[in-house]
Amino acid sequence: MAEEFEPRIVAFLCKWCSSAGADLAGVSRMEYPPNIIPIQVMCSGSVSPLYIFSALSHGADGVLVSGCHPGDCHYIKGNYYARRRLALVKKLLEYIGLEPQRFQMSWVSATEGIKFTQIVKDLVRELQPLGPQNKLRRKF
Amino acid sequence: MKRTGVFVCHCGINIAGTVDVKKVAAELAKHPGVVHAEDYVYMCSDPGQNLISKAIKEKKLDTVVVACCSPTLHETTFRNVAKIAGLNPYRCEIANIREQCSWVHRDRSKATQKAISITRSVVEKVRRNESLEDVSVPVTKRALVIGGGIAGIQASLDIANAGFEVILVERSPSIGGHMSQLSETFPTLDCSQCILTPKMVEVAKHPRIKLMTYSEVQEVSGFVGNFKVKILKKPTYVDPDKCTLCDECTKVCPIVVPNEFDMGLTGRRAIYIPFPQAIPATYTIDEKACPGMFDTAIACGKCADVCKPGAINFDMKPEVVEVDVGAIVVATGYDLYDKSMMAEYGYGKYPDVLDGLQFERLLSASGPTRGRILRPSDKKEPKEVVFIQCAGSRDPELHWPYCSKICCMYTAKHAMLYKHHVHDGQAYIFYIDIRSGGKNYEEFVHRAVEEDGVLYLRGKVSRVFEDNGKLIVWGVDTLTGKQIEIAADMVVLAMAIRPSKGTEELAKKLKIALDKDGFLAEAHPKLRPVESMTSGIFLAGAAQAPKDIPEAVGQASGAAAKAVAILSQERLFHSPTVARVLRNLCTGCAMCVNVCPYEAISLKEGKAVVNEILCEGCGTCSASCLRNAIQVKNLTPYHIQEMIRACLGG
Amino acid sequence: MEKIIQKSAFPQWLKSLQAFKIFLPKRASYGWELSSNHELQEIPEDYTYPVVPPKKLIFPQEEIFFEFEQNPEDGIKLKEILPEAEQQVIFGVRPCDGRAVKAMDLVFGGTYEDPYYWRRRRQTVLVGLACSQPPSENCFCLSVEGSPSSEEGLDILLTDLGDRYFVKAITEQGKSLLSAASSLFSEPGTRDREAREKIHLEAEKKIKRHLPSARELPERIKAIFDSDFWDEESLNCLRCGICTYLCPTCHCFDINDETKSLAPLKGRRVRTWDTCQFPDFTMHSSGHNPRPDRASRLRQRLSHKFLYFILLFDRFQCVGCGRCVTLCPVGIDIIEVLTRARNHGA
Amino acid sequence: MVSLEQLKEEVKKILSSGNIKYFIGYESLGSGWQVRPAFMRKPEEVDRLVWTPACFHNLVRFLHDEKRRRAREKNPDTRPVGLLVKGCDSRAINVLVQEKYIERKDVYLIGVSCELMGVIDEVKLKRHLPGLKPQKVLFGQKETIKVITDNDKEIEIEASEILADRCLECPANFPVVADIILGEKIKKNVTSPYQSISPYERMSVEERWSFWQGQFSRCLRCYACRSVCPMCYCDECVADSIAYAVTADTTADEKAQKIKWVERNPEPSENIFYHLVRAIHLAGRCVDCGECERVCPVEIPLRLLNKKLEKEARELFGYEVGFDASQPPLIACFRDNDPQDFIR
Repeated sequence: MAEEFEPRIVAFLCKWCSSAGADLAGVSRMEYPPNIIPIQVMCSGSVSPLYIFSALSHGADGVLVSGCHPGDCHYIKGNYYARRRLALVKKLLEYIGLEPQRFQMSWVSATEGIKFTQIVKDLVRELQPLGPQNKLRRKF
Repeated sequence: MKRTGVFVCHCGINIAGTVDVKKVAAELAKHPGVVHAEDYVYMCSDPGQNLISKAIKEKKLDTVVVACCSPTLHETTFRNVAKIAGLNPYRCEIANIREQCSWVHRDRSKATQKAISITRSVVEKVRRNESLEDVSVPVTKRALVIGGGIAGIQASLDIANAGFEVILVERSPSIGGHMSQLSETFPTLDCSQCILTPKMVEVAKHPRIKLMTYSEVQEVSGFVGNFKVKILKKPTYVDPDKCTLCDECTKVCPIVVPNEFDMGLTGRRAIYIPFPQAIPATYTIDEKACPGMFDTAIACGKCADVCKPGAINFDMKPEVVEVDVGAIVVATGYDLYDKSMMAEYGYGKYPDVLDGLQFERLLSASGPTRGRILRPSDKKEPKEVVFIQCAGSRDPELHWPYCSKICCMYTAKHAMLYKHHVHDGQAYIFYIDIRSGGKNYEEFVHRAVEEDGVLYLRGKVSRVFEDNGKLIVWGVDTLTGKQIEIAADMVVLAMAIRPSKGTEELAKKLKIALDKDGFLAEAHPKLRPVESMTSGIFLAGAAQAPKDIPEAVGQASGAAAKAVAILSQERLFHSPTVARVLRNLCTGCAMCVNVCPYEAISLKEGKAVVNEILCEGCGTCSASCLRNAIQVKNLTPYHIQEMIRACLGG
Repeated sequence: MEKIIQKSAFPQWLKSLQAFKIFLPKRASYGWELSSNHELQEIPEDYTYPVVPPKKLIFPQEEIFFEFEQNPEDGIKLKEILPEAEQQVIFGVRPCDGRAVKAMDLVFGGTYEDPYYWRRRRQTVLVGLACSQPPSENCFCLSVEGSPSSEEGLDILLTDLGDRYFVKAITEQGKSLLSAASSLFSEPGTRDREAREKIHLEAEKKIKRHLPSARELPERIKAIFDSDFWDEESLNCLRCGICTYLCPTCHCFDINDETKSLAPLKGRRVRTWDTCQFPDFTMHSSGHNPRPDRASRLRQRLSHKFLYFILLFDRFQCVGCGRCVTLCPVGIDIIEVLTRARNHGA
Repeated sequence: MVSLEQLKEEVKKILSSGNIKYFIGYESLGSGWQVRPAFMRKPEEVDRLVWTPACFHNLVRFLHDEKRRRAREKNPDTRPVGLLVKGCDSRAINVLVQEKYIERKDVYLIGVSCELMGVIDEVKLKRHLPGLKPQKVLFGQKETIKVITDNDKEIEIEASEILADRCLECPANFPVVADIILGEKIKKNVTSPYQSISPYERMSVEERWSFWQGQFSRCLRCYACRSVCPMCYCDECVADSIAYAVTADTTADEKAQKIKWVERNPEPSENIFYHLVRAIHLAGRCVDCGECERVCPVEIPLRLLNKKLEKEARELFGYEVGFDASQPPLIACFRDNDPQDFIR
């Protein structure tokens, strides 16, 4: 049953905002589903499209890339490059027929623990009805 | 095959309460290449640290993963442990199973599974880490302070007194900033200029401070310890050494323009000295105003005629000075939010609607009215004055969402001083809340209410309009819910504090970030409040957020201390996790050169080359490279790929 | 054994072969393919030959050798994966492709028998279809000792006589395929035999392209081995894999370990097609590449087909199907190149 | 109308001047209608030169080989290489210059205007002449293509009937960079530049998936698409499973750390990964010369992928490929107001 399906989500969190935001969620003892596995990167701008394809091909049911809000990037403009690059990735994935919910992006600042919590909840809620991601997943 | 050790921390019950730490250790023990895995109640405690170093030595570990709290907390701790035990610190990594796992989940088995995945992926990462040595650079033992307000002055003095050269750059002809415009300062009511001018003089006289007024930072390159700064010296057309301050020139100058020092309440000549105690004490010709300057049709030159010492020199040219500094303090201060944005309060339409700084000038003994409170319109003494707080602040819909912080206090001060001048007058203050956190602040507000009978009305003013000579103020008292209408003689708006004009351009030159409201962004809201995100550049005063004088001064000293901490080093060390180019893959397409925020990458012989000192290791270059030819050490695509596989169990 | 089967009876013949997985020509967006789709009941009139030759049904592009798994307790365990033994009949194999399979047998057989190859090969029955028209304008089978009606490598050869097929069972396997449904087959009359003869002869006449005295090539290639001839000829080459992947006789492969998980270490060893036309084919881990450029790779391809293979097996490793000529995106024409090679310096 | 004679003259001129190393054009392939790239060194070779609607090859791709050759040779001949370029090819030159793969001075470009024509699509041609074998395919009078068939019939076909999709959707029918340009610059108005992808955009996610899955599962990974692509000049593709761009200074670690993003087996997951990577790496770089699609032996409509990203780049970021060699590459720049409605 779709309700019981537990999607596995790989989240690339930038060190300075989103990972710190996730830490804040922890410090504030907020609760969110454990379906998300964080991978800390220095900046959302360092997330190559290959990482997203790779996560999907290795069986992630969803991928999240989260960085600092525009203007807040610790590295001044990394998130602007990420925004442009990953917009194309998203369009491409949808174009070949991957459900839009499978790959998402967010801006989460170091102070937005609540927002991070909410995003994870939403993601899981949206991915559950889709069931496992088998389109790009390796069969072997 | 690597020999990895995994150390799982209980953090008391913080982790162990939700995550089955024993299981995590047991599972990881099965992970190929993991030769040691144990759990302990507090890894960061001395015994915990000893466990780790003991294991490193006895089990000959070459890589270490500590599964515990966020790396922002104990990464340094454990990397030092590794270092002391003889491992390269970059062979130790942290798996965050507290903030991002145990604290945010309840289901024990799921949380445990997640903790295992996280730790596995970090094990796969650390196994691919290389031993790195920090990058070292020499330091230029000189500081640049941008902005000559109280914050800039304080920072300059502190750095100079610590024994280092300082270059203090100020855009306007004199240092002193807004503080020099104030009448008295809360909560002590001592005269602002009386406490400021001694510091200004100290700056002027200080052997190690080079003062550059009427100058602007044009270009900044380089990096912490080694900045190169181009400073544009605008021509004053007056030779300060010759000028005797006789003031003959202003008497003959035919041009009158609004006096920015008096916030436009008075006029000044095209040749002027901003205020009597200005530092440097000299005159300046405002080239935009002076007819003798560019429009040769009216070659005026009257000032030159009367200047006996011949200090006036129309041929002065702008000059660009290039300086090397090791640290930079940015103290560019604030401006008031443009009142014309507040049409609802009739600003611009009615001369008797003033902003805080204008009212300060009215109060100031050296001000246009010599300290008497008179309406600009008819020079009559106002009997009913309405003060409106949060004009433009705390108003996310129309203006700015943040609190400008100092308005509560200075409005109380204004009302109080008004009463001291006009005993039979009435002062009303419209407020949302009164924020008087600060030493003796609360008492100060009470004094205004109890001793001076200032009338506080909780609520917002909807509209101000004129009705036969009176300013009609419409508002609501949200406590009583009553509509209020006051026929006032004067209205004073506590306008929102904004970063001073040009802050954004400067931030771009310095490659430092702004926050969402346009103030300079600090590196960490709590733990690194005076550092910008670019190392070697520090923040002081209202440019970072609205502040009152004591805070600005405190932050300035903090920034100065940070700068001194750098200048007192012989060499600086810089994280070695920087980008590296795989030359055989690089085709020299320069995408990385284009995207690098720090201009750390250049092309040599058709291949990208990284300046390890400039590189901050953000990795934007690596994502832009179509061939993975540029990678950040210890976080290469190879690391990420293996982390992905490990955490997905694939 | 020679028989006649009416085309109308063809579907029943197929039905009688339920034990087998049956492949028949099917029109695909990009040309003809061999498909096991059950709807297929006949060999279409306008069928030429499949873009991807039948080799892929015997020598698939991906072959899993074994799976491995390591766990701390009992080290590494290996599990051999032999191809599931499924009997298959391939209809519409053109004589050239039949000869190609024969050539592959030589490669994967002999002193060492490749178990994976032979497991499939032995389960495969090749039902050839003689060419009454050359399937491509670049056919040149006659020049490489083949013919539009060659029987080599085939189990059965069909010849299209319009309303009926002339069926010649060549091997025992082939014969058994007929006996399964003997009632559908009748004895051929002389009329049928003549018709067949005629078609075979005319087909040969219709072949436009020729590579005269190909047997001289080994010597010529040796002679010009080090000349700049190959540089000139390879100027257009894109170093893609079309000519080799779609060649019915090319059989080079690569072997890779694909790890599935790291803890415990799990994975499999896989054989995939590879080609001498890819620069990494001969790449040494040292960084040295004995075939650094397109010239040496083109030379290798032709030498393998027209020199080494002859030395080894006394036959060409080219069956003249012309696919590489037709499909080369930049018009590298093996017939022209070899013709020039023969004349080069001579 | 491009005059072949004039074209030959120009090529002869530049070859005899000795100012170029060699010239790459087209010559007839055998006796048929098809053509192939032709390398010419001496003026007398120029008579082979042809210019027909079958000149679809993007000759810019051969600059990769030239660059590799130069890298190998001790003291290489660094004279420019002469090239015949159509509109799309010339934009490929711009991208290579933009990415510093070549310098403008490395090439001598003779541009030809496609005017209101372009190159044909072999499949459409065959479909148009059932049973007939074309012998020659030539530019006919205004917007027609003249086909001479094996039975010496001469057929005039409306160009739009058999032109390649990419030409029908191409607004830039004139070289944007060249040393000499032959043919007229005729303004061409393309009503629906993204016609070919719109049906797929209209599909539901699942429909799109089943379409692409069907296409990708056919892929043989012969890599003809990347081999023919003027932008795929990497010595080592991220899709390659072994490190072979290895030089003396390559460390053992670098070799060991070669990432297998894509396994070599042709299972759908790997094929899709390869094509995804290729598509995303061509975003803002593909000039829509359509060669990848043309050369694919199993006719996977690869152009639809690149065209989609071309469209997005234009619509989201106002980015046009290959018109300005001095602009920063698509993913190496940004605008503060780049759309972000997809970001939470």
